[in-house]
Amino acid sequence: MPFIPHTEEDIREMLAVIGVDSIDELFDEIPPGLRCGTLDKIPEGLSEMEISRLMQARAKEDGQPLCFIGAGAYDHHIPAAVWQLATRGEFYTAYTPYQAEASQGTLQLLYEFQSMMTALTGMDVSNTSLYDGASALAEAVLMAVRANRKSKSKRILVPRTLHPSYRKVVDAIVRNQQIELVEVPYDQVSGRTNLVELDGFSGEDFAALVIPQPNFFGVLEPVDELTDWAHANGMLTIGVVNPLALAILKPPGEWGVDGADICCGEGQPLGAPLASGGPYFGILCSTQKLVRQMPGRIIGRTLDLDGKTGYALTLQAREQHIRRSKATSNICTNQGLVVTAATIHMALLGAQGLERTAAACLASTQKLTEALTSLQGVEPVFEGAVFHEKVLRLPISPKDALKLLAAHNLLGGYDLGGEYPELGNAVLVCATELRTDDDIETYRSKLERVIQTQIQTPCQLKPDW
Amino acid sequence: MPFIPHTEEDIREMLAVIGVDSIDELFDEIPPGLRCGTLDKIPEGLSEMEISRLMQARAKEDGQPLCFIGAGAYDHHIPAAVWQLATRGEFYTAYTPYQAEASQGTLQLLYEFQSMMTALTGMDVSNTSLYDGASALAEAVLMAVRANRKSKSKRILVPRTLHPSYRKVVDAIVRNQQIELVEVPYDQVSGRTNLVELDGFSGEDFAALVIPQPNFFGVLEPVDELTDWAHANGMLTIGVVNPLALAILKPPGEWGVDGADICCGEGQPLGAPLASGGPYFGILCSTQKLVRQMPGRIIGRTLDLDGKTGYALTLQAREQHIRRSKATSNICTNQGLVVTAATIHMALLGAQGLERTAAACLASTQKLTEALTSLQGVEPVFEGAVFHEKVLRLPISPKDALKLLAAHNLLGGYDLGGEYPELGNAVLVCATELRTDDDIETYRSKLERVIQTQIQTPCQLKPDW
Amino acid sequence: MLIYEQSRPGRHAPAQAPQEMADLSAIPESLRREQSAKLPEVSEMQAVRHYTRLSQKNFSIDTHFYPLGSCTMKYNPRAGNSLASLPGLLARHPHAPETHSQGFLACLFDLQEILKQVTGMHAVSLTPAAGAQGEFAGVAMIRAYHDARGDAQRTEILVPDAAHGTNPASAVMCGYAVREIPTGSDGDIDVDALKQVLGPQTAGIMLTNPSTVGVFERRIEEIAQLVHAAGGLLYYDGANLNAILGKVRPGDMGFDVIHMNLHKTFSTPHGGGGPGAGPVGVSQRLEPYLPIPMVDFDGHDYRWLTEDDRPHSIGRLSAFAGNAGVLIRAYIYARMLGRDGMHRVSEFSTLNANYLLKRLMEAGFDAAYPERRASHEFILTLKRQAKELGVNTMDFAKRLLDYGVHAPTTYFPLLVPECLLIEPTETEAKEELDRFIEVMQIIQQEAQTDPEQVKQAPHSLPVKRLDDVRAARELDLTWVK
Amino acid sequence: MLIYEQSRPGRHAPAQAPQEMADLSAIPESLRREQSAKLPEVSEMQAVRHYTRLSQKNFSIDTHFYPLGSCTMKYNPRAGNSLASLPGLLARHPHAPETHSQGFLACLFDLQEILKQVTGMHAVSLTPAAGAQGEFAGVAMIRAYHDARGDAQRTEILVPDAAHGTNPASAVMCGYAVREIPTGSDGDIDVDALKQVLGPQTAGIMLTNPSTVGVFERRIEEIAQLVHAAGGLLYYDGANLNAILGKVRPGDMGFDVIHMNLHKTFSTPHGGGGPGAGPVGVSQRLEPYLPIPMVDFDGHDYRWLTEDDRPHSIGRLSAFAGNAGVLIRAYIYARMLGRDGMHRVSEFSTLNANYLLKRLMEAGFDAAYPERRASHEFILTLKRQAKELGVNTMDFAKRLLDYGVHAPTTYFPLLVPECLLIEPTETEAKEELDRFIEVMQIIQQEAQTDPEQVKQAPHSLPVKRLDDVRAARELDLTWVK
Ligand SMILES: Cc1ncc(COP(=O)(O)O)c(C=O)c1O
Ligand SMILES: Cc1ncc(COP(=O)(O)O)c(C=O)c1O
Repeated sequence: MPFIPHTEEDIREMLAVIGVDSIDELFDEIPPGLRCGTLDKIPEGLSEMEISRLMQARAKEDGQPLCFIGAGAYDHHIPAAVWQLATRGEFYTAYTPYQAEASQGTLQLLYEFQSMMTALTGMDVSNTSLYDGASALAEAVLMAVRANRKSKSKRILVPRTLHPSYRKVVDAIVRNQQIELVEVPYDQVSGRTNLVELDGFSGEDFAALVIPQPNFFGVLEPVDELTDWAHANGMLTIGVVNPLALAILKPPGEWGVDGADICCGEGQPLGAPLASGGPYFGILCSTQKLVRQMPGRIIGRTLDLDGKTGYALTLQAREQHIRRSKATSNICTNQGLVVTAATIHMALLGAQGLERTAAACLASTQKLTEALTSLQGVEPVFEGAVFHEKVLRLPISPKDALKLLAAHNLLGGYDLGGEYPELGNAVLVCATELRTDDDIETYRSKLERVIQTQIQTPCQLKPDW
Repeated sequence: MPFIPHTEEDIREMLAVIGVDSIDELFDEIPPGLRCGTLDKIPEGLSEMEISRLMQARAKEDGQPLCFIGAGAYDHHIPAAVWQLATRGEFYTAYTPYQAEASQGTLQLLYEFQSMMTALTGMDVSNTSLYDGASALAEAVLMAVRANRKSKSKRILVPRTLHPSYRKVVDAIVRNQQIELVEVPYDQVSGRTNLVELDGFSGEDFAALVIPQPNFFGVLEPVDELTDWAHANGMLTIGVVNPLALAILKPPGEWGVDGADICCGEGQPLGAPLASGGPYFGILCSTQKLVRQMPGRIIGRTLDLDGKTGYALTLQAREQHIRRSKATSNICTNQGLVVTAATIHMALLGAQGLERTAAACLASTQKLTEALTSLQGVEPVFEGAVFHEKVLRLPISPKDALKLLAAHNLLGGYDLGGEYPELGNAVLVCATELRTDDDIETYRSKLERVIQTQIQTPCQLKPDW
Repeated sequence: MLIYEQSRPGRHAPAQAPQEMADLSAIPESLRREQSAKLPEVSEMQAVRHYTRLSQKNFSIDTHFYPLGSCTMKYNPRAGNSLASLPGLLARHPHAPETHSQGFLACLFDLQEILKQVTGMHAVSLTPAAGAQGEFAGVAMIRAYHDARGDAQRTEILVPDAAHGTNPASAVMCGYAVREIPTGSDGDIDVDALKQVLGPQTAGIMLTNPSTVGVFERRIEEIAQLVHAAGGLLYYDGANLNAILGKVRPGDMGFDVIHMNLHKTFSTPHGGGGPGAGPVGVSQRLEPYLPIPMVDFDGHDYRWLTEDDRPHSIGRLSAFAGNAGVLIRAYIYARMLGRDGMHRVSEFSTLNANYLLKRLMEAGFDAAYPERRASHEFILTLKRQAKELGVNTMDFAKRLLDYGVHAPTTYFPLLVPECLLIEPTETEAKEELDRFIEVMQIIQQEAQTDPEQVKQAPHSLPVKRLDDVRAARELDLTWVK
Repeated sequence: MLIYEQSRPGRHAPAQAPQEMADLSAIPESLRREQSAKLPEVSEMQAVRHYTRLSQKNFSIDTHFYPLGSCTMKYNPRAGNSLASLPGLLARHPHAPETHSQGFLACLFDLQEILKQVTGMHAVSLTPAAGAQGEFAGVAMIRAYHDARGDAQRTEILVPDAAHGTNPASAVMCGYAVREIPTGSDGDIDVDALKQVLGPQTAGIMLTNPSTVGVFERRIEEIAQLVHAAGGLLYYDGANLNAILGKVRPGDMGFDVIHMNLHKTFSTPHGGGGPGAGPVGVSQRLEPYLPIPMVDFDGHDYRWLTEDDRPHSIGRLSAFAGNAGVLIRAYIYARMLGRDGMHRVSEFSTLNANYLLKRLMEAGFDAAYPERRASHEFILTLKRQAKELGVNTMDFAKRLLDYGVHAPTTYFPLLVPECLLIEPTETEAKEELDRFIEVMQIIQQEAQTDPEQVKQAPHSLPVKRLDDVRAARELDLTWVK
């Protein structure tokens, strides 16, 4: 019986103590008619050897294509130490640290995490994670609506340059509370949020303005202007940031005159592998003023009976297990293990390591842009400075191009046709520090052939080189 | 400076304390003429990202061929827990447990290992490893020569059925002490050591008889008869065993009337991955009488000042760090980490798990034999019962066959032509519990084609299917 | 010592970063950071040593008995981590095309099917990232259902007073008002009280069965009928699925929607606070509203179901597809269990709980519901000890830590005073249970003879009892030099 | 508690074994086992919990400062383990053909080349499994060399009295008599004494430089000349290579043969006792005798060199090619260091040692060789403390454990009474050294004011001081029920 330690003798003794004849008798409070039979359609159990074989085959099936997609998930070097340590049983198999004295390892680590996140974002306080970047933004929006006492509207300004999935997730989560997201258009030349059009909303009642940095196109937004505009108009500002980019970019706490009020983002670039999109973790930081509006776990440093330093969950009165229907959020389980990894990751890289990584990404994307735009008909779509990724226009349909590239085990980027049809044949490409010059040349030469072939014989189904 | 924690300030302060101006000055006792310059031919340092890329490429280069080779190293299922636990920093980065109180983890584990090995072998005592199976046999031979007071000859009887590399290693190690290995032939029908020819050595002075079980051909030796014969002739017996096979085979401690005196073997099947041949570990067990002749570390259970149980290195007076030139061996560092893994492996599998694994190997090899001998011209060479592997005769040159199979990413076995030319076109094949029916069918069908092609157009260099 | 306290200006772990600093001039000055972020500056070894030692300060399943009620702290098979970390799985980009995702999608699809089987639901979406997000999704679907029917008057979700805090909080996140239903003295819901509050304003009820008081709700069929008759839907909080896996299925009990906590029942690790996975299953009428993405299989290929396929979906809950790595671990566990293993989970977790309950009662402890069978967990109340000896549940809990046992859940559910919610799980051996009983008896003894010993506990942990009040009053949330 | 004490008949971890027991009838009854081996019968979780908890009872580099002299306990980069465990490397069978081994062989070949560079030797064989096997191989080559020249009278190997125990033991394993050379009061070898024993019976001398007393042998050139003039060869015990990496090369000092401890200098982990790797390097005249296999590269392909290529080889030392996985780890480390990193190893290990020595002397401790530079390690003698306070080196060592510092090497080398051989290594930060100094001072204080506290140490470890005598006298080497 895998994972069951009971011997026949144990079972006999235990049943005797309880005073029943069989294990089945223990289920006698379940109305007999409801008892289910065997679970026939579930396959029989596999040994570890068998499941290993199966999973190895499946993992192999998906290949390991050379990847130039970013679009919210980025392929970075993760020090070997990070997950070797994070998966130590004591971290990996502990619960949420409800018994502080028996969880000082996790608690101190989380306090360090909070310190690192506030250092990176320039904000006052940090929680210890939400599910992911998108759901973190949803919580930030709810927080802003609660916190902005001046606003009555339950409306939020959201730039169209924000990651489309984030817009969808936020909408799915907040619309049940009658919160409305209002789209702010972008400038077709720079790829930035259009300040002029934004100004059209001046004087209207919005609880907050969302500011992505970089935005979904990789383009850097004019965060100072946006922040100051929002504040001038009685709105809170919510930064949506890439924490790795913050190693070199102005932190939200310093945006504009007063800094952002809330900042959130996807923690994945800090030590989480791509892994099909999760588990990652959502970052949420804010000003001290808003700390009691924060959702999620927060760790405080305190003293024990002997006056020795220790760490514990704090401000629990915000949380569902104490406050129930009046809690700041329903979140309970968060992304603790990934946060553990991220904390170790940041300790290992330090500010310098993150800066170098960010700068290397910048350089890679620049090289990639140069290599690809050297091809006839491939050109950058926007002028603005970028981080991590770049929008390029192709001379052929991105859908076909990406498909043909994939057939050659290369993932060429994210097709913007679905979400941003106004951009024409646009594709979002990304090269992190892991992509070498050789990799970039591989992409260039494959794309060259794909374009040639497609222009000569468009829509050919099976390329024959 | 990778791995160097010193800041500029640290260096300055430390030099000032020492009273020198530069680090270089600390090397001033080295005669200047001897100081070497830069190490130009060594490449520049790589970051972890770069070395990861290099090693990934190299690991990939070697493919992961479907493997039917055994010949001393066997591909078994290793529970995921085994190496996750063994590579925990506290096991992985500890030294030999010289400070017992600070090493109770390793010491208790090693005591458990000794208990498991004696349980498996039926011997009284076990050390905590030698380098590998072959060097363990060399130490066993040295031990026998020291221990057999009746024998003056420094001669050892070694069957030709013993792994050829073991014979070479033992010779390389013991010949410097003028110990002579005398070969015992085998029976060409059964594949076992020839008892009649062995009897020819009756009455001669030998310190010990080596008994492999199973032997290099996979064939099971008549261990009872061999043991009794040796004892009757004043020799000690040294079993060379596969510890996994011992889950189902009679343990050396029960061979013949009195049991073997020493037993050694390769520990690899107990949780060590193939990994190009190492690190594995050598097993060495003996009767209680011989314990003071044992080489290597031995752990004893003892008490602390409060009378509490604890564990410590014991009988250190046998060892080089105490006894120097009079030690039982020069061994110091052994294979501790692999022993750690093996202990966890045995705890997880238990006797039943090892028995099932051994039985499954038996079944796989039988299936493989049946599948391959269904091909025209492929036939078993020996009659004897086998474990783990089987000698087959091919209708074509094994060298060519194996090469062509390898070109199809299948390793078809070990070519016996080099070491046992008398066997003709013989190849040693192995299928562990990890080889499925599909794998075996793959082998059969590929071999079928190879044979067909070779018989039609022998020695063709590039097969064209 | 904090990692920050080991930091020295200019110290690094340079093997972990690109060897050179590339040019930043492409970024306008005004958008750049002026000062480096204050992250710790330590060597690689310092980081490794620090976090290794920190880890040793945790209790965990891999080191301690952890009978934390409602949390299902059972063994997390180590193969889950190894196999979910296969290079092919770790390297897969979430936007990889379906041509390069068949292996991964096959796992998700199979998992959907398995979860349908064990819950008796019609369809499953895996995407919620944890139990609470599953609850949100479930209640949002209830809302979508009523909305689609134009049934706008249903503004209330009913929740038993014993319910987990996420239940009311999730209902509120979906824009509902919450009304509590009392629990009867036998542990079952007070059906009369329920009847009184059911009405046209009832959108649904959130239950868990066995309930969070650790007993099976015997009148579940009647409750289902009542709620349905009132036009409401039934939500099943599947955090307690461990208790009934293979024994009774929420779908068969009449539930319309359920979330599961894979990080409990399907034994993916908790990681000191997550990640989890909270798939939702629904009856046929709620299927159109399931959150996306989901995975479909046409007999040849696996593919994502998205907005286009599911226009009525409540939408997306995460940027990609939830906690994929957790789903993979759960899938591995489910396949290792297989059909028979599913039954064993509930059988042995129930056996352990009932044995422990019986022996603790024999030892003189008071059960909250002494007449009832325990499910996979049960409640003791230390009301008597608190009153007679001045030693309360918190004290017992802290003293357990000294004996190397993680405390059970304390003071939850709220309706039982001075309670301990104890869930041994099926993976603990009888000896471990016996030791727990022994330790509880020792502490009871200590409470009588040396109460201060208990009230000052723990004594042998890295810290003594911590001052929570101070933590909240003198907020110290980040390191400042 | 032993794992055996958690064992119960019939308990298993069945996920780890084939689900069924296959037929054994192919094996004759007489060769079969009658009773199952007495291995522990535990659940998977019990095993995981047991060994996780056991591990926590160890000091290790990842948890503690570990200044164990001669053992070079420095940081073991974690990438070594991850990369050596890549599936392609772990799955490679040792008999895989060269067509399927080019990646692996390239690593070994590169490593051979790097080791040649840093040692200044002409050729390298990687196959010895640890330092002692390297020594054996080295001395066996010396023997093969003399034998090949028909020089049969050379029966003696010279070894300094300070030498590591493996040196004389290895010489004896090669059939040599061992003669000890005394060390002078300045820590260098007594060259006059050496001159007196050199002669036609001298096969060679085994040295390590810096020597095991932690100083550089200044007259090494003269010694080399003397030994060579007498017809002997010079063996270099490379366990101390950490001290001189990139600074001075054994080949340039006149050594004919050297072994290296990759598990020290090249930072592969010690694993609680191994595995190691002890490659040997030789000058041109010994090249034919190198142990096999070795790796060759013709500009296109890598291939094994075996008996056929190297008929004069001393032969094979292991069934395959030594501890391949350790070699891979060492290779990874060497490539991460690169040429400049090699220099830094010796520079900072020497800086740390000299700093520590100086500060400890200032704090009143006695250096064994106060006039000398420390190399990467140095010796204190506590003779004075032992005489005046009755607190000896063992007591200091055990008390250090209480302060979370692993004890330095004690009572080695034998010639210095009450000695501590202290090797901080280059990967420890100054703060860690400062803390060691502080702790040493505290213990010195305790030795004066409360000697029993020190003599009874340790107090805070899983066990108190263990009775070694009892362990050896009342042998208890295996668990018996
Ligand atoms: C009964 C019950 N419901 C819901 C939850 C919430 O699940 P999660 O923590 O995954 O959000 C939990 C667990 O904490 C629970 O025990
Ligand atoms: C100086 C010296 N020589 C030789 C050895 C022997 O090396 P090994 O333990 O790898 O056999 C050691 C290490 O123990 C050593 O310190």
